[in-house]
Amino acid sequence: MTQMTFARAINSGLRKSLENDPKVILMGEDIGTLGGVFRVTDGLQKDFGKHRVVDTPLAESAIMGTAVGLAYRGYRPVVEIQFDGFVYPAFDQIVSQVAKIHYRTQGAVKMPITVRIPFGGGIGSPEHHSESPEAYFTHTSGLRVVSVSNPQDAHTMIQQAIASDDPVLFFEPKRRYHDKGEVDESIDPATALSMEKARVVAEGKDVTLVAYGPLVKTAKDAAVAAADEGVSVEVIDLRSLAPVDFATLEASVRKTGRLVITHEAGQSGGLGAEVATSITERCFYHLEAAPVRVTGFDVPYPYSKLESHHLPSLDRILDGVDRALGRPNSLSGLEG
Amino acid sequence: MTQMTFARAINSGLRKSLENDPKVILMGEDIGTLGGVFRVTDGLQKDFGKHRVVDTPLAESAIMGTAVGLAYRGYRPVVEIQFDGFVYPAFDQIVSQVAKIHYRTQGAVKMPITVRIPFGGGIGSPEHHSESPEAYFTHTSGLRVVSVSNPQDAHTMIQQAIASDDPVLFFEPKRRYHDKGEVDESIDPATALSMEKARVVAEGKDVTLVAYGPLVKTAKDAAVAAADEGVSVEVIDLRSLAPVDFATLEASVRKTGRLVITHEAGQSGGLGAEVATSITERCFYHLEAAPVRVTGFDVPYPYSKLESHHLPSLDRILDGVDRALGRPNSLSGLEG
Amino acid sequence: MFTDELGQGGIPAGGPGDSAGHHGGAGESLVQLITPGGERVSHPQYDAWVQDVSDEQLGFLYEDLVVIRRIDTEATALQRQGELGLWPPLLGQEAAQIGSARSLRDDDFVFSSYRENGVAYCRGVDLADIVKVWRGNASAGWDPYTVNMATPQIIIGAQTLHATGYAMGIQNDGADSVAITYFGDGATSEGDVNEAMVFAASFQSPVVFFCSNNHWAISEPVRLQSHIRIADRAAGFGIPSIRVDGNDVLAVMAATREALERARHGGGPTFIEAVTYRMGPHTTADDPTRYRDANELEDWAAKDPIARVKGLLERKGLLTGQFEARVAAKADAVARELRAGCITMPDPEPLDIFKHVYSTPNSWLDRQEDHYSRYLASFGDPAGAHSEEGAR
Amino acid sequence: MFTDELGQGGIPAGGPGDSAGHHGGAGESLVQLITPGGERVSHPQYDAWVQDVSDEQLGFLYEDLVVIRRIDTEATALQRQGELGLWPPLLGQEAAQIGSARSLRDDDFVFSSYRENGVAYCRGVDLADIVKVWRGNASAGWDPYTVNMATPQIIIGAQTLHATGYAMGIQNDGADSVAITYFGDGATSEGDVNEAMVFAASFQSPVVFFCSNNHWAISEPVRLQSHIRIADRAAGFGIPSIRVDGNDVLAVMAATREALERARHGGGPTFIEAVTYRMGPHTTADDPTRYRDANELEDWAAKDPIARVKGLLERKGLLTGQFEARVAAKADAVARELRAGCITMPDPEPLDIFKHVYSTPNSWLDRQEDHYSRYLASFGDPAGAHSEEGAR
Ligand SMILES: Cc1ncc(C[n+]2csc(CCOP(=O)(O)OP(=O)(O)O)c2C)c(N)n1
Ligand SMILES: Cc1ncc(C[n+]2csc(CCOP(=O)(O)OP(=O)(O)O)c2C)c(N)n1
Ligand SMILES: [Mg+2]
Ligand SMILES: [Mg+2]
Repeated sequence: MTQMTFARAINSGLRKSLENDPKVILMGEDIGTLGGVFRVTDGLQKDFGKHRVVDTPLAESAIMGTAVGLAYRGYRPVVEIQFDGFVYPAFDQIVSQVAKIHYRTQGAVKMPITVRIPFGGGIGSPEHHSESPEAYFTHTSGLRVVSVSNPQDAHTMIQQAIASDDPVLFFEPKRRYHDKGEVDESIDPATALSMEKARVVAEGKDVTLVAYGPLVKTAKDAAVAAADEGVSVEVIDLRSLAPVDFATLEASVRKTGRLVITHEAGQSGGLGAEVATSITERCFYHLEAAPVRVTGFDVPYPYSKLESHHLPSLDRILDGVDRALGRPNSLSGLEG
Repeated sequence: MTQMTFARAINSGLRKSLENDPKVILMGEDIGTLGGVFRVTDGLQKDFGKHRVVDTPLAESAIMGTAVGLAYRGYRPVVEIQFDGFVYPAFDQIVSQVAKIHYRTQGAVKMPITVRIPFGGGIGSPEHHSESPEAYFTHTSGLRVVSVSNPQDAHTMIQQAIASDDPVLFFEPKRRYHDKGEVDESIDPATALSMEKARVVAEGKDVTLVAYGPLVKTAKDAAVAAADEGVSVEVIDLRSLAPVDFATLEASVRKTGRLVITHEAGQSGGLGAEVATSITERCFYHLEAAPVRVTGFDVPYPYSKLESHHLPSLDRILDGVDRALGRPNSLSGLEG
Repeated sequence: MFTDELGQGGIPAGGPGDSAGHHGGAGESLVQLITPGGERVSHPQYDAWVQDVSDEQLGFLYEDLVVIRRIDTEATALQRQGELGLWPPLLGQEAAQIGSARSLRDDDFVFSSYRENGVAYCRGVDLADIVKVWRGNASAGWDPYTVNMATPQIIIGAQTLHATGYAMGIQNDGADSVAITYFGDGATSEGDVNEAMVFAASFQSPVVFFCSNNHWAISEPVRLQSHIRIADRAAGFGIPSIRVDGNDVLAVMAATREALERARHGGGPTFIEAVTYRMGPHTTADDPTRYRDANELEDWAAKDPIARVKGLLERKGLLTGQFEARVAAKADAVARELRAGCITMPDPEPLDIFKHVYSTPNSWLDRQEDHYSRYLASFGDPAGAHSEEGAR
Repeated sequence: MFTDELGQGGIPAGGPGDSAGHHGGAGESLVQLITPGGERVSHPQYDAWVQDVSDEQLGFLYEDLVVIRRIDTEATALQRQGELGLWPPLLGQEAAQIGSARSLRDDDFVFSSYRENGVAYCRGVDLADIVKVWRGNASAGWDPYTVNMATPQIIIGAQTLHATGYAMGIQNDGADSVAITYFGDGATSEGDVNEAMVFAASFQSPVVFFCSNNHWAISEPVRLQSHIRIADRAAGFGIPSIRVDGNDVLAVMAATREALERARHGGGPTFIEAVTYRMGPHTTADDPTRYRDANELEDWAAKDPIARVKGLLERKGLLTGQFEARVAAKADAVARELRAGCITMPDPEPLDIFKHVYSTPNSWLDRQEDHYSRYLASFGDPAGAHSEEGAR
């Protein structure tokens, strides 16, 4: 067990993958000499060489498209997109190529590409640096999408993602990069909890609170605060966003009868809608109240002086918990 | 009133917009001399000139990005994306520019861009020609998204979309292009039903069936078939996909207590999830059963020999209606 | 007004492919080794690249040209008869496809567009597999690894990046094979194609950019994509280019061989513009009379890629009755095999729709498959279960 | 191995900006009118473009250079003091910005990246508005129509298409204004920039592509983007280009004026490569010592854009104490105004977050605004309502 930052934990996971499989190759802007703008790839080019850790020209579609070609050739490219808002130039290659080639070729050509995306807000950045685009990808068949919430998962799941024969979009909560946690680097990713499974991170019986990535910490804090008020919150870290591990969620909601889901992405069409709908489909008769969403607003990510309003805060989550429980809340008396 | 095809009805709407506003300008691949691969812009270049109806080089990002520049200059560009699957190279310009510039500039710069996208399947085409990418855009703040289901709406709503000061993604159900219907070209789009309103296209009392674009016809046919079995289905044509006119849906569901939503797009993260979740939030205590989704599968759009399985058919919709009503259905006995 | 015809500036708006070159690098004229009349003309630089092509091999090239034209004709017929949903004819572009594809080694890898079905034939793709995707029986016709050719790309230009990435992989492997990518004149406007050149140049990767300038992108003439010669684009990326008569199978072969050799020996990418003409419609769904002149067609008919090899064979006294019979028999056999393979192709099973989306089980999809199979089972006759009109 | 250093082919992997030009069009050397030592050297072609620049005007150009360096220094200081979240320094690129921006007419329209804050100054943007976005008080600092300059673009290269579209609009309006777009060396790798050149060339639109080659894209040297000179890219699209000493304000002015005149009179687009150097970090969040050599910095310090104008003024006897005092006073005043405007800027209201997403009411958003205002109202102290730690 070592104490390390979130960023370091990913770095160490990448290092292991580079060591264990000569076909693993890292590509992206500024990931080599600089070690990435968040230093997540720090030192890797030095240790593995310029042909394994590749600084590419500034063109996201090309980074993704050449990763496809490398995958054709048997490589396992790990692509870094520098910030969430810069994934869109690569959208066509992701949606029409990365996601579809295995299907297109009836399984002949595998696309074991991992796309690392530092995502989400809370770091006071200008436009395009704080987005949560995950729902675009969870709606794209052929992709797997995961998000990590703590250094240990970050370390293990990046290795699982790279080992996956399917393409994986790997969302890293950038505002947690400097958070520290215990990491056991000796854990074997092959036998660790699969990246497709959700995890109950706090047990509770009154309400199920679902979060992922940066908001797992906030959700856990909210559960502690709720306990002070006598409310028992079960917190689930989704980990896999596509597919969502509905079995784990369903078991929890059958117990609590109430569901709150939170994410930074805008509400309409966000992952919260899928979670709410699927859980309603699966356990309608166990639900005591409509699922509650506590999310970012349907606005472009705002400038930093306003971002604290956009981001689901501990208080907004608690207010959502109150709504789910029918306790007095900000919308009390509005509707039934 | 004139009898005309769906494609012709749009053509005639485009013509009116070109006539009424010299700032309207059409851009796209093959829309000029050829009149578009579906002939929707047939004759318009001849009548309005090459500077109003512009054949562009083959580059979707550039088409969208130059439309942004034209909007900056005071124009109202109407962009044709040749097929749904070719919108992704323009995704960055749509999501990071078209959708955000009004917000970015605090209202100083308007983006009255209409993006026409022939979408959906059922025409036996190869890959990338049958997609339903609407959910990517309904999740994108700053855009309005509409879809039309009949020639009259197509004629009126394309004019409303072009007149909108906000960007509008306009989804045309390509498999209905040859369907004919009565069109009253004298209807004033300014006073006609707003493109933001849903429309009840068949009244009923047992279940609310929500559809849009190509599936409105199928939904209406399903309602007729259900009536034979004594089930009264209220069919709602969404028309606006973002924002969804939930007031109209809510009123219907408060009456019927049951909701079925259908679309061709893949289920997970599709618009059906948003509709189901929002309606559950708004009228949980009026719902007799979980909302039911009848959608395409979570697969890349399949090759044509299999597309009839992918597309929600009359029978699959009826099966969904049975599920919503708790009548015997294909999943009977599976769960509660 | 920004119409494409009003360029009044320093750059003349020349006709397709005819505008003057301002910037060297692409050679001042088309590389040609066989004239339209069938005369072998010598070329100081490129003769050497085809001097080993024997009379017999010339005969085989001729056979290839005839065979792929026949494949094209047969597939067009199958489409007209309702056996294929769509077909993108390659009529007129045979020499560009044969000359380049026959220059490749087995371990080279091809990333093409939808139109290079003659290349697929050369790579050894089963005839029925060539049309499988156009019949709607699959999203793609073959396993790319069995023939070292990716299945046709429909997103314009996307494959050029795949080829570049594959070539980067070749470099990393220390191999001397080459990736070649085919694309059209229209494709050169797409960002992806330009980005591919950026990467190929930066990494000096062994990739050949083969642009079939057939003068049209559906209804759009090449001059809308570029006022200057397409081959000149490459120099701006630091990539050498060749502009070759795309209807001259020997010239295309010479150019491709040169590019391949350069790539094999660390010389990096090359851009080839093969100047040819799309004699047919864009696809069987297209009506080119709406946008192009019959005269243009006639001009190009006079430059037919097969006629000129036939002329050369004749001059050489190689066009014997026996030879012609052999070629005709081969073409007939191929057409028969194609047709038979097409119409006897087994239809997919309904649940195939769920296969291969992922390489390992996926809980979302597995549930949908389970539900759909229950749904299908709920019908007495599963065939009735998926018509738009319904079964009940 | 496909590292960027192993190009062994025909294309030499030269150092940044020094590789030999293979293809004409961009001029064989840098256009320079003032040497680093401050000597006015004559240029047969470009002298004419600046012959009207009087001594007084030269003084004003000097003042501009000094002022925007001061704006940059002050903004960097404000960032260090926590008043700005981030700042992208323009240190070293003053001449490229002043020389080009001072060549524009009011009715020309600018589409720039985040780094052209000196251009914004020239367009008349309020000083506080320049830093507003970097303080986090807005997504963009000003109304583009009041100064005919779009707000800074962060998505690399996206603005080049906006400029091209705007220029198409100018053409349609029959006007003689011009759109100019600024972007970096790194941006030239993006598809958008290349597609912008395709459209600009096809429609012969009045747009000037102004590439500030400052040798770095964050940590990536320009040679990773291109082995050959950036200016040479343009010829491949049929666009004339000029390669100019970007640290020479007169040379930049001459080149920009030429390009603008061409565009105004129907001559279509021009590509300008201004060869300069980013003397500071990429942004205040960057640490360039991790990736670049101190020597390189020293070399470029010797080519400082301000020092050479100062030298020229001195040679001309124009550098009087009075003049120097005026310039210093102006710079001081600007810095004071910038600082005051920055720190007294009013903070936005919470519900501003919902404003201007749409130009007309939107039912989804209106409901969210209603709910959030109820939420805020549910707190006694609304300020406590949005901390991550919570108020309860
Ligand atoms: C990204 C994208 N945009 C548009 C299309 C529609 N489309 C198919 S073929 C074609 C023209 C291609 O022209 P060219 O590149 O010259 O190739 P050719 O068909 O002549 O072989 C177009 C616009 C597409 N397939 N992909
Ligand atoms: C599409 C996109 N990808 C990546 C980034 C991150 N990024 C910001 S600036 C920059 C380097 C830009 O270099 P250059 O174009 O040379 O401009 P300079 O910063 O040197 O002025 C990068 C990679 C971005 N903003 N947008
Ligand atoms: Mg073509
Ligand atoms: Mg730079």
